[in-house]
Amino acid sequence: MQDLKTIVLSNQEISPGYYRMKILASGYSESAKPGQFVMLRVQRSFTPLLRRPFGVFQVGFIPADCDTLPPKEFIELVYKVVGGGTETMRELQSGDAVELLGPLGSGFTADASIAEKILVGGGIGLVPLYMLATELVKTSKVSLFVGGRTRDDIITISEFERLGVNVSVATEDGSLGETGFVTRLLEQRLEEPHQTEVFACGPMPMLDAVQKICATSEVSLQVSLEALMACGVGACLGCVVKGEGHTINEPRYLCSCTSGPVFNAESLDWNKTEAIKMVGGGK
Amino acid sequence: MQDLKTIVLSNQEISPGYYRMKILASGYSESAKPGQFVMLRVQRSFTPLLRRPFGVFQVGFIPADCDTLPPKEFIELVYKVVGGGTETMRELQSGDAVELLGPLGSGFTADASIAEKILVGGGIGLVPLYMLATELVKTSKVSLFVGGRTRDDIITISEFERLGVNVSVATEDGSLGETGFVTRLLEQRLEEPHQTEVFACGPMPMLDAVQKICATSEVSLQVSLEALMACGVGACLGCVVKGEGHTINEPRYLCSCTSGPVFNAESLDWNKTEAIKMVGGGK
Amino acid sequence: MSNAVEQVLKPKLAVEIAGLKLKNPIMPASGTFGYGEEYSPYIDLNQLGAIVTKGMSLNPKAGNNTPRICETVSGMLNAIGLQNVGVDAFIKDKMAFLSQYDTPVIVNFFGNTQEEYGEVAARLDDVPGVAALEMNISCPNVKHGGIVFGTDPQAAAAVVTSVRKRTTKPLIVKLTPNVTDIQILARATEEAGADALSLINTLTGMAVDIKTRKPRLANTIGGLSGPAIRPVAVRLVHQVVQAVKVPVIGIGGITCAADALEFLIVGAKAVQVGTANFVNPDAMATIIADLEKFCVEEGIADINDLIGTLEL
Amino acid sequence: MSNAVEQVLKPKLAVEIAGLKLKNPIMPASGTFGYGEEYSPYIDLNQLGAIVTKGMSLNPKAGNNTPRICETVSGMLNAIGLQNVGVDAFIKDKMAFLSQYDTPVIVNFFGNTQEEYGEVAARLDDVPGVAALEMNISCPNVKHGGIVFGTDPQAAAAVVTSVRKRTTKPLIVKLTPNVTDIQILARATEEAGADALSLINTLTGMAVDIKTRKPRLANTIGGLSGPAIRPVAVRLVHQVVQAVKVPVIGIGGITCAADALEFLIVGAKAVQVGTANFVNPDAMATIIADLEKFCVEEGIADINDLIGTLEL
Ligand SMILES: Cc1cc2nc3c(=O)[nH]c(=O)nc-3n(C[C@H](O)[C@H](O)[C@H](O)COP(=O)(O)OP(=O)(O)OC[C@H]3O[C@@H](n4cnc5c(N)ncnc54)[C@H](O)[C@@H]3O)c2cc1C
Ligand SMILES: Cc1cc2nc3c(=O)[nH]c(=O)nc-3n(C[C@H](O)[C@H](O)[C@H](O)COP(=O)(O)OP(=O)(O)OC[C@H]3O[C@@H](n4cnc5c(N)ncnc54)[C@H](O)[C@@H]3O)c2cc1C
Ligand SMILES: Cc1cc2nc3c(=O)[nH]c(=O)nc-3n(C[C@H](O)[C@H](O)[C@H](O)COP(=O)(O)O)c2cc1C
Ligand SMILES: Cc1cc2nc3c(=O)[nH]c(=O)nc-3n(C[C@H](O)[C@H](O)[C@H](O)COP(=O)(O)O)c2cc1C
Ligand code: FES
Ligand code: FES
Repeated sequence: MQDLKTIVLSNQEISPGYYRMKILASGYSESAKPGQFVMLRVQRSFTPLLRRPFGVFQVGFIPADCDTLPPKEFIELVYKVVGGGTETMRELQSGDAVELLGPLGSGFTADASIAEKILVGGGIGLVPLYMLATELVKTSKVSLFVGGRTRDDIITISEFERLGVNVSVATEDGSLGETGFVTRLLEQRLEEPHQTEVFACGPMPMLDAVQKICATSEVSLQVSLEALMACGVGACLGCVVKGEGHTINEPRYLCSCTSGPVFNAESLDWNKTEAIKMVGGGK
Repeated sequence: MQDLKTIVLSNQEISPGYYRMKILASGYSESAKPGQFVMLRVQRSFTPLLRRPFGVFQVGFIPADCDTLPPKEFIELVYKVVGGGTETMRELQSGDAVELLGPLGSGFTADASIAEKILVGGGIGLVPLYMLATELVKTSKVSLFVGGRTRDDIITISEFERLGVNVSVATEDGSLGETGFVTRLLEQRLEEPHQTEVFACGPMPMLDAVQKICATSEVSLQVSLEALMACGVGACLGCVVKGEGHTINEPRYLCSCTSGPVFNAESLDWNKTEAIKMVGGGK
Repeated sequence: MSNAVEQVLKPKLAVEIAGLKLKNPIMPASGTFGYGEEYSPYIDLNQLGAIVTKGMSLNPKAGNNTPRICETVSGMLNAIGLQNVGVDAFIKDKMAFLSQYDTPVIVNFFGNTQEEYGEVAARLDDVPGVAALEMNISCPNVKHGGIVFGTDPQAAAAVVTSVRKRTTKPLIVKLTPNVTDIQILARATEEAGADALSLINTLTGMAVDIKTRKPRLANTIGGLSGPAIRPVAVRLVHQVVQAVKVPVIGIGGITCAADALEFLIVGAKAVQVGTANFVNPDAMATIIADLEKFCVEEGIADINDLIGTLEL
Repeated sequence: MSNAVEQVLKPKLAVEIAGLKLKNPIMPASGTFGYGEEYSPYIDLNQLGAIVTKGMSLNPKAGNNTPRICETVSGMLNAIGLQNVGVDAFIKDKMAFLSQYDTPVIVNFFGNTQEEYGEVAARLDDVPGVAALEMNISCPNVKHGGIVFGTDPQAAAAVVTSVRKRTTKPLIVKLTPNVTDIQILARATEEAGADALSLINTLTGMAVDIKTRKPRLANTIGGLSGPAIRPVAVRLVHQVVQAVKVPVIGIGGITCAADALEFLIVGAKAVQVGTANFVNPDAMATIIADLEKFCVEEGIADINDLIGTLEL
């Protein structure tokens, strides 16, 4: 964990609205684990004010400019432009300054005794699964089910294929792969019981469905959640999610930046609880 | 007067911390008068929030990319980097979007019956005098007295010389021209009475001294003032300066964006009046 | 069916406030749009829901010493000191220009005593072309130790009551945000006869030049406006809407249609755009166009169907 | 002579507040620095003037429903709901870590009733390593209709008086900015026994998601912090400094040394850095270094010579 004042190495559009950004990041190739994230500061002014959380897509080395120097370590992010922060990011160019706090959070933990692994990714939720896949393919058979609205939302899958991951695609408009939700693919695969382990990241409705399917099939599931974050280090308590056993009267919150963003599905509360309102804006 | 959504044509450092910026500005070659200014918006976010006022250095035409098209009109600004807004400006490149409100304010008005004109500029205060000089040299003998802290603060004087203006320089550290204040040069010139007209722009202490000298010599003086401005069009009343006859009990304020920024020296109050404080932040 | 499609293509933006019919809910905030004329080269005043003038007093006011403004992070401080030409000169010199437009003119005004407030209102009462009055109660009451009218429920009610007696025009009371409980003030002024409430006026603030160690404003303290204050304004408008029956006009840090929509959704019937006019002289025109687009996208045929639809 | 040069080269930054000796006037604001531990990988806690903890209550608090935070223009809203481990767990689990450092620990705390406030203070009273208490009075008094203690001079004075009886530690009372007249509150709490005052807590604000038409916070309203609020904070600190004799700690939107200096110049003896920690985990280290540089540049040998030197 460190706060690096560093620079962008490259920043490229890979699909309409989706970008890959390489950032010089010494230490990351050793320290970053699959499922971890960084808090990125993209400009000096206060708009946007807060850092933005991004999953680690991969870490690696690029050759140095000169043979006698060690290669440079980088971290790669893949992001979707959705608002002010990511709009600013899209404009960054090689050499621009950024600040990188990380690597942060829990990572995925694979059970070595299970030979088959299934990854389920929705849209930009694919990101943390790539670094996980690079690890898993070393010892296991890995499948990826990936979904999105249209084919533009299906990104980096050739990268997964190059690792030897078996990729199946579903799009809501049928422009690539099966038509429909990615969860259909998972459901089909888990129809006949077999020993496997599922790792999922994507929008909440997708995770809800994945959780139901895995619970029914009694398959172990780890999910990576996206929560609003201010600090990323457990200080603000802004990023909590509801933990298993949460009720209105006895709320149980887990910090998603320190206990997460990857959680075992059983440690979370999957019921839709009603919002409670307090008078006064207590902190 | 128009609010142009336009682009930067070029932006170059001309001396440490001083820049020249050309902006595509159709209509300006006809509409802009010497001494007028523009309100420039340099970025989409709210830091900085307000537009920044800049004097018009010159207007002109550049050849179009294609012979059959009309040449492009531009406006040129010269600015000094002093804070957040000008820091942002320095980073603008050819093609970047800016918004340009103007041309605004009163201009200088030369008395055709007076054959000799004296311009007095302090530092960045030189800017509005250049466009004035381009007009004055057509009919008069024009001298420029220019001052600054060091020689780095003496900018664009070769441009004035190219117009045929007689340039005398004073720097406080003696690194260029005479050592001392520019007002010494004016004082010397006005020692023996002769018919002339003075146009001055620069920091307040300089203008104070120029006013005293001109008043003593009974020479007519126009000054261009720098006031804090929010709107530039007479709506906010933030930019007022004290008018002739101003007292604490009967304050007289003049809007420097509409009645100015160029004023006849006699229409201003040159006494240092005490600040009055009110309870409550009345608007 | 074709009718429904047409409605969606051209949503209805008109709103009504205290009998005043506005083409749309967008108008300038007092003191940020001069007397209208200043911005007429940049924006078509006929487009606006209403025009709100700089605040008028009984006698002309020269305003405060300088510096009067200073920029802060995403905001600005001002202590203009309510400089204005005085109500009589306004009627004589400024109304003719404003009357050319097919847009209701709302005259903002203030006084230093209860009597002054009443007198200004009376002088505006029979002026043709004045559609409504907006009463700025964020001024110190010089007869009562300088306590700001709008921070004291009794004083606020009293001054509104006395103005109410002297005008037949719709009376909008503009509240200050610098109070502990805005709902008490809102109810007090409603009961005293306000036909509508507008808020917020500026938050009191201050900035210091660390080199000279002087306040950045000659007046030491001033009013904070701009995007920085919007969350405070939205909260106060939300609270006032819940406390009163009269229509509420939302003000504070509005720069774009999305900002305006926050206020409309919490229940403001219209909004005023202030500091943003300085940044973008055509801000209000853009907001009106984008409000229309938003309604089309969201299938809202009439903006009134959106007002007050906050889901709690 | 050589001595004078040395002094200028290494200006004295130490300040004293209610008997508490601080290495420098910079400390975190409660709730933005966790229990200290969270930021210890990024900033040397020994550098700080003090460490201020998250607010403690008698019993552990789970906090509010989500979403709890949202970003606004140059600011953020939060409605964390005062989530904390409870005072006993704090003493048991968190103090050992904090006691390693040579930096005074200020424990922020709150209650829902006067009794709770007193009880928390009492439990902290004999804890070694706790240098002072900071009492957050921006909480609703559940026994009195939920009115926020800190907005009512009587309630504020009463709760401070009762806490004062139960602690021998220096007592800092943290004021809310959401009041009409901060000077009344400041004097009331000073008279009730506060050894120092800190301000501001967050401004109450709200933001709306215009697509879902829901508040952006589950709690509807929350506290606005960050650079956006600084002018309001500077004004309030200025007013409080003029109203009381006890030392004042300035808080609100501080991101850099220049921001901190505004508060020191108006008379704050120290400052707290809140939201800026989220943006820059080493913000306070940079501020301390830059404060020192500023003193050197301005020829200030002792920061105390700068405090309260506002020129009016
Ligand atoms: C642990 C974690 C990992 C993430 N990894 C990635 C990734 O690899 N690639 C990617 O494109 N996105 C990722 N996200 C989401 C990403 O953080 C948001 O898309 C981004 O912050 C949006 O910022 P904005 O200013 O463009 O959007 P705005 O909508 O303007 O943001 C406004 C505020 O909402 C927050 N916000 C908006 N959307 C989200 C979201 N989905 N999750 C969390 N906060 C949000 C922002 O941080 C900001 O505070 C991740 C989020 C988390 C929590
Ligand atoms: C009519 C007019 C013409 C001007 N012409 C030029 C010019 O040709 N070249 C040039 O370099 N500068 C010129 N200035 C000054 C220029 O506007 C300021 O230097 C600039 O606004 C500073 O902005 P900043 O954000 O970099 O500085 P900051 O100090 O961060 O600005 C903070 C605030 O102070 C205001 N401000 C700061 N300094 C000045 C100043 N000297 N005058 C007015 N407002 C100020 C800014 O507008 C802003 O609101 C002119 C000013 C006026 C009023
Ligand atoms: C320069 C300036 C002058 C103002 N003058 C007045 C005034 O005369 N009367 C009034 O009621 N409000 C006045 N206001 C307050 C605005 O009308 C508005 O309430 C406030 O600025 C908040 O809106 P904003 O954030 O959109 O600017 C003034 C504001 C500014 C910035
Ligand atoms: C996420 C968050 C949590 C906070 N929690 C507390 C708290 O527990 N007790 C308290 O007295 N103030 C709390 N505050 C208020 C801060 O201590 C501080 O007064 C306020 O944020 C203004 O300072 P800033 O603008 O520097 O953030 C909290 C603020 C934030 C942003
Ligand atoms: S983001 Fe601050 S505690 Fe998780
Ligand atoms: S700058 Fe607004 S009136 Fe002159």
